[in-house]
Amino acid sequence: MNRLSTKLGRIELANPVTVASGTFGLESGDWYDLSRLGALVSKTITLEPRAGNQPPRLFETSGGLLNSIGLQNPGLEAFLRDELPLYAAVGPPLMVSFSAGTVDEFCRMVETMEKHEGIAGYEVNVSCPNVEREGMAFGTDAQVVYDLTRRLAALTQRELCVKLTPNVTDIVTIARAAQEGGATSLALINTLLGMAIDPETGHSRIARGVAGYSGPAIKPVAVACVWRVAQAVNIPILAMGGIAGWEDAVELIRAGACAVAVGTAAFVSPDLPVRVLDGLDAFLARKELTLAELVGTATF
Amino acid sequence: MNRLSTKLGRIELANPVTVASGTFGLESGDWYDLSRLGALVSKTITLEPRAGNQPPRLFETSGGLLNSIGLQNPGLEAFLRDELPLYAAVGPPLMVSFSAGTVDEFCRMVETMEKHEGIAGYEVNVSCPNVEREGMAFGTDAQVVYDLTRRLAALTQRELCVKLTPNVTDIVTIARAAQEGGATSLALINTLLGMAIDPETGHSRIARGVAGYSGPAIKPVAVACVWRVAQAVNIPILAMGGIAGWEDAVELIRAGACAVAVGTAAFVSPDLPVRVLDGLDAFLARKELTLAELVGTATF
Amino acid sequence: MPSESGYRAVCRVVRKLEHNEHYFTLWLRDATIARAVPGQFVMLQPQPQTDFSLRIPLCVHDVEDDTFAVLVRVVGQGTRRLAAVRPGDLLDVMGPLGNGFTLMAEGRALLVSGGIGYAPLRLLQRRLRPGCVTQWLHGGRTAADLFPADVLFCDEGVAARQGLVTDGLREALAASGGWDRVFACGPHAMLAACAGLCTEAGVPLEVSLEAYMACGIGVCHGCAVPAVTGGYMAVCKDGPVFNAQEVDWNE
Amino acid sequence: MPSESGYRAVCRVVRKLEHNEHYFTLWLRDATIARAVPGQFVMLQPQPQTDFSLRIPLCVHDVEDDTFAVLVRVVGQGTRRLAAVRPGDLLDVMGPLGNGFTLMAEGRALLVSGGIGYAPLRLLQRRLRPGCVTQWLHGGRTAADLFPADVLFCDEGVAARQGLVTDGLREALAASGGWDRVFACGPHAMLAACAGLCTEAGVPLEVSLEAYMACGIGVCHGCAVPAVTGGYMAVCKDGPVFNAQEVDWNE
Ligand SMILES: Cc1cc2nc3c(=O)[nH]c(=O)nc-3n(C[C@H](O)[C@H](O)[C@H](O)COP(=O)(O)OP(=O)(O)OC[C@H]3O[C@@H](n4cnc5c(N)ncnc54)[C@H](O)[C@@H]3O)c2cc1C
Ligand SMILES: Cc1cc2nc3c(=O)[nH]c(=O)nc-3n(C[C@H](O)[C@H](O)[C@H](O)COP(=O)(O)OP(=O)(O)OC[C@H]3O[C@@H](n4cnc5c(N)ncnc54)[C@H](O)[C@@H]3O)c2cc1C
Ligand SMILES: Cc1cc2nc3c(=O)[nH]c(=O)nc-3n(C[C@H](O)[C@H](O)[C@H](O)COP(=O)(O)O)c2cc1C
Ligand SMILES: Cc1cc2nc3c(=O)[nH]c(=O)nc-3n(C[C@H](O)[C@H](O)[C@H](O)COP(=O)(O)O)c2cc1C
Ligand code: FES
Ligand code: FES
Repeated sequence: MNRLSTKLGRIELANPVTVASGTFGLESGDWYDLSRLGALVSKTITLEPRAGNQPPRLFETSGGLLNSIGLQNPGLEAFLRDELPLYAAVGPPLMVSFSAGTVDEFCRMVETMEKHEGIAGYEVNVSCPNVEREGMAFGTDAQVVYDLTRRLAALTQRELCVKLTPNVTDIVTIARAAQEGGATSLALINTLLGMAIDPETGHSRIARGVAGYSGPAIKPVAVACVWRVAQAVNIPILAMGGIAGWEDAVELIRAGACAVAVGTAAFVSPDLPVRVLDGLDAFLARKELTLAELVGTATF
Repeated sequence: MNRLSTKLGRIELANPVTVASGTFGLESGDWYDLSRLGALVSKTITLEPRAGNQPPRLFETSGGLLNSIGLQNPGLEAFLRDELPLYAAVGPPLMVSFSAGTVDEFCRMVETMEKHEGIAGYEVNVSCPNVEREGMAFGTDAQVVYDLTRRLAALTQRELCVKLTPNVTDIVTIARAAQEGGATSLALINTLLGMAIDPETGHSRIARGVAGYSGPAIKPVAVACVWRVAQAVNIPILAMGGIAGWEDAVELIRAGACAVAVGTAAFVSPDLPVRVLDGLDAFLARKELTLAELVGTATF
Repeated sequence: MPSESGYRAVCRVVRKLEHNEHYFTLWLRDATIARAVPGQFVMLQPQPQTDFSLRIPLCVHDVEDDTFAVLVRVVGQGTRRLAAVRPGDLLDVMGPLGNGFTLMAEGRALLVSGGIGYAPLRLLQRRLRPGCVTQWLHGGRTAADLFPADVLFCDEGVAARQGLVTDGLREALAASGGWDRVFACGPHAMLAACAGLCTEAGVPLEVSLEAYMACGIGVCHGCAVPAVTGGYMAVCKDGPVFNAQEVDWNE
Repeated sequence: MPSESGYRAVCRVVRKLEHNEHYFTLWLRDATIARAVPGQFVMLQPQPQTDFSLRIPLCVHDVEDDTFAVLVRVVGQGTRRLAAVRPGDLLDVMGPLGNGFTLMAEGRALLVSGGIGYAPLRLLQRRLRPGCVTQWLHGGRTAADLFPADVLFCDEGVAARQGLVTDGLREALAASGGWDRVFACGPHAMLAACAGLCTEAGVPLEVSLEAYMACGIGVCHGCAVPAVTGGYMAVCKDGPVFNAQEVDWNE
């Protein structure tokens, strides 16, 4: 499977397929051999444990899913103690997704994680719409993203991937800021802002109101973001947003991604990541291309 | 049908249902009695005729539609001469949607239109890429929106509705700027940015690459935008984005809209606007509510 | 309880019973899933799937040899699509998932269901029977919501008593003889009422809860239910059966 | 030509012919649409529609009394869904839409089709026949793309000549006797080649074009095709039949 190998910044991946943070991760091991993935990505971890948002937290819409999990997680300490060893046992490089409320807290988390083996890189989640920071994600301000990335870059030699939100006027500006700050790769996209109301009762379908919107319905937005960012930066892109089959992965790779993550659609088919991988492999074989040759080949 | 009457800023509408600019308009008259609509909205008109973008201009995705029409239109003069009389003959108040590349050009268009009867108001389309802002839409900059709206408000006593793009970091800021500038209502949302690539060939499905994304897939985004803006402004909202049935209209009205426009889904069912209207009427009758009582009733 | 984590099978529909326009039962063949214990559920997806939609969580309603049944109430697009399934069709099923009810070896068990809450109690009743005395109270909003039970509650029809099933529960708890345990499934408000009554009466209550689900296996944290101890439990993984005292009914 | 603007009907499928796994013909009943002239098309939607998808534009392939036929090539989700339709099913149809081919009363007409481009020429050939001499050249990439015509072109199978249908057109135009008009439908590259050959030979060419469509009636400006005079024409309203000289083949 040499044709599938790829590089995400500082780390070499045997293949470009991974799982989107917060969706199926380690648990997918019940359905397929997890070691086949190119990389693993953890759920987003915060310094302290978080109970998450009030339910209902999920609602399905036509072609998509609204979620308002609110970063429920056991906190960094428990993660490092209980989950990290499980990831390490699987094999593929692990990217730990993490988030915080302040730049200092982001830094403290990296300092702690640097002391642990078994972490290949960080996915800096500056794009979660479900935690309060005056209603706005960290990742909507280019200056903040630049400052944060620069601080974090000084703390690690590991892969530093910044995960961007599409809920901005110009994702390219934010992407450039992350690159200039020292990000060695970018992940996009996190969820769109969405909402649904029960017409009959008027109740918001999600307790908190506005939620994160994912799934096949957001794929065109993801493709546009990846394409625009790929034109503007020279660090690799890990793409996600609506992948439901290998064709979607090809689309995002042609748009400029070096690796792809499967999220929402894996809830329906837990083995989707390996089916995407196998489909992509067969496609490359048929086209007599390597993955690297496919990256960014979209034309007009 | 008294329970359906509503107000869009300075104009009274017999009911809240209209058509989204650039989709089925006058031509729908072949399928139902156009005079049943609460208002009419023209395609976006520019000062000079525009040939539109190179084809292909359309692509269907799961639950949505990508379009890149490029504001093809006959220009203001031809519109006023050939189309305005047709609209006037129908009955419901006409909102003329128009766009321009500079603030001055916007103003000149209003000055010209002010000299013509049969126009109840303007839908200012600031959500198209333009020349003054290096390809970014006017509607992405609050200051620009404020200045433009203020200039236009000084020129007319007609309804001044500003149509906003969802492709911004914070639509609330833009909405407030329009209100402060003197907009008497807001229309939202215009299309999201989206793109699709043929996995097999790598060709962009749309000749120009990034396109406008509409249809049921964007409804959750529209509901979120309407809800957030409705919390922040006190001028009425005309909502659109993915309406495919009367339930969707109820959802947007509960989120805070006083009127709704049917767009993409009418391509499948040209009579959808009147079906939405009838469904909404039956709903209000069953709930023993007036439209005004339904507006903004979403709860958590 | 069989922990069939990661089990997923394409199952054939061997029988379909249409009870009325709102309810139907599907019998599916799969020996592994048919080993489910009362209270467990499956995540089911009509095959082939043309457009994206989540799996539908459904309780295991009954089992017979290598087949299992789901009792479905048609409420929206997914269940409507499922209603079109015909014997011979194939469905993609994950399961059995979640925990199960406490299987008492002996004693007196009261079963209380409302509407589609009937579904999981069927298998429970069958499994309890050998050593237990059971009574099953079932309530429905309309006559269409009624299924065979010991006492029915409904404001419609002649076969049922007027009133709510919780009225029946109150009476049963007050009557002499006493109950060792109550098992309940139904709308959230009904379960909250049951919890109040059982606490008062000092009888242990196990409830089967519903929540909107995406993964069904404890991954997405979507199916949260508030715990009395603070924080949330996952209906799919920590449940769907809970001791009523674990649940914060006030949130 | 009948301008049935605004006509829309729910039509019953009266017959279905499956030619091979890629092509099938549906016969539908509607007296108004059956008055279509050669070259017109319909916008068709499978009923009932569960999720959003645009209508499918299809040429009127043939008519018979109060029924009309569409010949469909399965290429994607919409046509695949249509392939599942059975006689007796209902389809929501808008049409007939667009203009039609010039119906010559007499003379020599050459019909040239590639693949699914066969569809609109069937009705044309039938309507031209009484007074005209016609010859129909049809090409296909594979044997599955072949349908009855006077001369077939294909690199597969024994019934057909090797090579492209445009090779046949070149020969036919060069042969003595001459042609009064050529009618062509097929892939864009084939039509562009036809346009070149006919211009050279000085024979008028009418082409039936395809474009991605949303409305089908000239509203959305989606189906643009570049005009030699600059700007764009709407395939649905200004066409789908165009004089080849109107079209800018270079863009
Ligand atoms: C553990 C568990 C066991 C269940 N057992 C049964 C059963 O045995 N029989 C039965 O008929 N139903 C059962 N349900 C409920 C059933 O899953 C929902 O009715 C079904 O998913 C609705 O799908 P829909 O697309 O038809 O409805 P939708 O149109 O999506 O929604 C209709 C209603 O159902 C609710 N709903 C939708 N999706 C879900 C979901 N994934 N989980 C929970 N609620 C949802 C919505 O909030 C809404 O009120 C169970 C649910 C859970 C969580
Ligand atoms: C005026 C006209 C007449 C036509 N007549 C026939 C006919 O008689 N028989 C027939 O089989 N086909 C005909 N077509 C083509 C047919 O409409 C498309 O093949 C069909 O819409 C594809 O739908 P799909 O969902 O199966 O494919 P998709 O999965 O959507 O796409 C498959 C391919 O078809 C193209 N396509 C998709 N939608 C359209 C559309 N709305 N318009 C044009 N191209 C599209 C796409 O670019 C893609 O290359 C005609 C098209 C037009 C415009
Ligand atoms: C239930 C759920 C939980 C998620 N949790 C996280 C998270 O913890 N951290 C994060 O960065 N993204 C999270 N996401 C976003 C996904 O990682 C992904 O960016 C997004 O869903 C788009 O991809 P998809 O359409 O394939 O799901 C979550 C998405 C879902 C649906
Ligand atoms: C083909 C097409 C053309 C459009 N043209 C315009 C336009 O000229 N001016 C405008 O303001 N919006 C235009 N729109 C956007 C719609 O008016 C509407 O805001 C958007 O499509 C969301 O609504 P919908 O999902 O119901 O279509 C167009 C949309 C489509 C699909
Ligand atoms: S449904 Fe995902 S955690 Fe329960
Ligand atoms: S399809 Fe809309 S103009 Fe032709």
